[in-house]
Amino acid sequence: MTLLYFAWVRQKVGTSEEQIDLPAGVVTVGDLIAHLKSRGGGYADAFADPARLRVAVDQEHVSFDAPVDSADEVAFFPPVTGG
Amino acid sequence: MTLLYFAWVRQKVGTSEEQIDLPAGVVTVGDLIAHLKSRGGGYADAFADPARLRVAVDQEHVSFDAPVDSADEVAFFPPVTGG
Amino acid sequence: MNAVRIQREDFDIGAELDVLAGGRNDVGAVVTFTGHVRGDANLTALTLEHYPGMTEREIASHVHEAEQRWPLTGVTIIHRIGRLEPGARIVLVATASSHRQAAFAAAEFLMDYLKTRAPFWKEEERGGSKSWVAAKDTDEDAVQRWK
Amino acid sequence: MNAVRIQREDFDIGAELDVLAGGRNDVGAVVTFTGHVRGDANLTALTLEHYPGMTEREIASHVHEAEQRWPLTGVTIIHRIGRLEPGARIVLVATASSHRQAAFAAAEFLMDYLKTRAPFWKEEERGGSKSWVAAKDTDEDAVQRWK
Repeated sequence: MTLLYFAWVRQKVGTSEEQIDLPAGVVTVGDLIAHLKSRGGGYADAFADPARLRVAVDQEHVSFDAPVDSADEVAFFPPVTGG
Repeated sequence: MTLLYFAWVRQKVGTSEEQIDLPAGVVTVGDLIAHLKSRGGGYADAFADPARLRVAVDQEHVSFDAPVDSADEVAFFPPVTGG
Repeated sequence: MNAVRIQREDFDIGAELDVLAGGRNDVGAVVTFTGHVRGDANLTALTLEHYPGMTEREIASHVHEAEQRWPLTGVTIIHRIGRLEPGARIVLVATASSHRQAAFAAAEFLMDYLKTRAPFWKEEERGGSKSWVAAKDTDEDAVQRWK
Repeated sequence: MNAVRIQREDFDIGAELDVLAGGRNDVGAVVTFTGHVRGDANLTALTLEHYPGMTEREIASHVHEAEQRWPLTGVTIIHRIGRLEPGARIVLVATASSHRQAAFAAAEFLMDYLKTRAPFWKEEERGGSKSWVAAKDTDEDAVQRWK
């Protein structure tokens, strides 16, 4: 699975993209956030307050209870500010 | 006083502009319409149905009870269709 | 920074926007409305007539009213007169503001007033016959929402 | 006749409108919204980042929704990315329709969705310091009116 990070999420985790194998028990977006936060360091910082994050699974906006277990691409970012 | 006519009002009366001296007793727009209608011919036709007409006195939209007796310029035209 | 012009010639929207918003950094939003002659039902052309003097006055007073209602940095209105064929541009309303809602609202307000208060009249040609365009109730309904 | 582009380069509104409405006679109304970088509070520049792939997909889906809601003859959306200084154009939304209310409504709808759903992020530079722009509640309020 590909994880993508944008804006300050990218800056805090220190990379824009990485490949991971989902650990057992990670089913939803919320589970994945908890897993990433448990890595500590920049990840703990980036995922400290999930309410500040938005998530897309396979390029669709989703809520934290959406499944990720069969996703190809999960992206984490702040609320968008284009236009 | 200058009278101006636009669009089909102009075509029916046969002129775009004329000078008149207001007859005694013509005080309002409505009075002036009745006066012009009484001229007969194209005027009778143009002013036959006042509800189809709009009027500006000194370049301001007015209703038929507005005074014309001290006006410099009175214009008659159909509802506008610009834009 | 307002401009109101009644003219026979076509206009260049890019050039008008450069004048309205170019070289300044307080403009966040520019909205334009461009009206074109539609070619439906075998329309050959429209000929637009206006009331010189009153037109400019009427438009300027509505621009002034728009400025009272919304924070605008500039407005450009160009309305063509004369004979225009299908596809031709008829009218441009461009509004500039710091804020997008203000620019959108002012452009809609000005268009609704142009349609129902500015003294222009359209005569249609279809084949050889000519007829004056009737005012639309829907345009009058549209302008009533700003009361 | 829809076009969605994400690009670093500036755009030419007149040229875009020629593509959107030129050479056809079923277009009666064209509305454009152009967003510019405002230079308030000593802003030096904005840098725009986006999510390639998702951005185009998200915008295309909202263009599709706009077409379901209003009779449109075409839509052009251009959004710039990269570093932009005060005064620069950021975004263009242009909508064409037979009817002015449809063109206005669709342009506002698309702007509200671009502001709140399309994955772009702005980082501000003021002097030497950089910070990410926070999303505005007023933008979220604006998009809710289309539900």
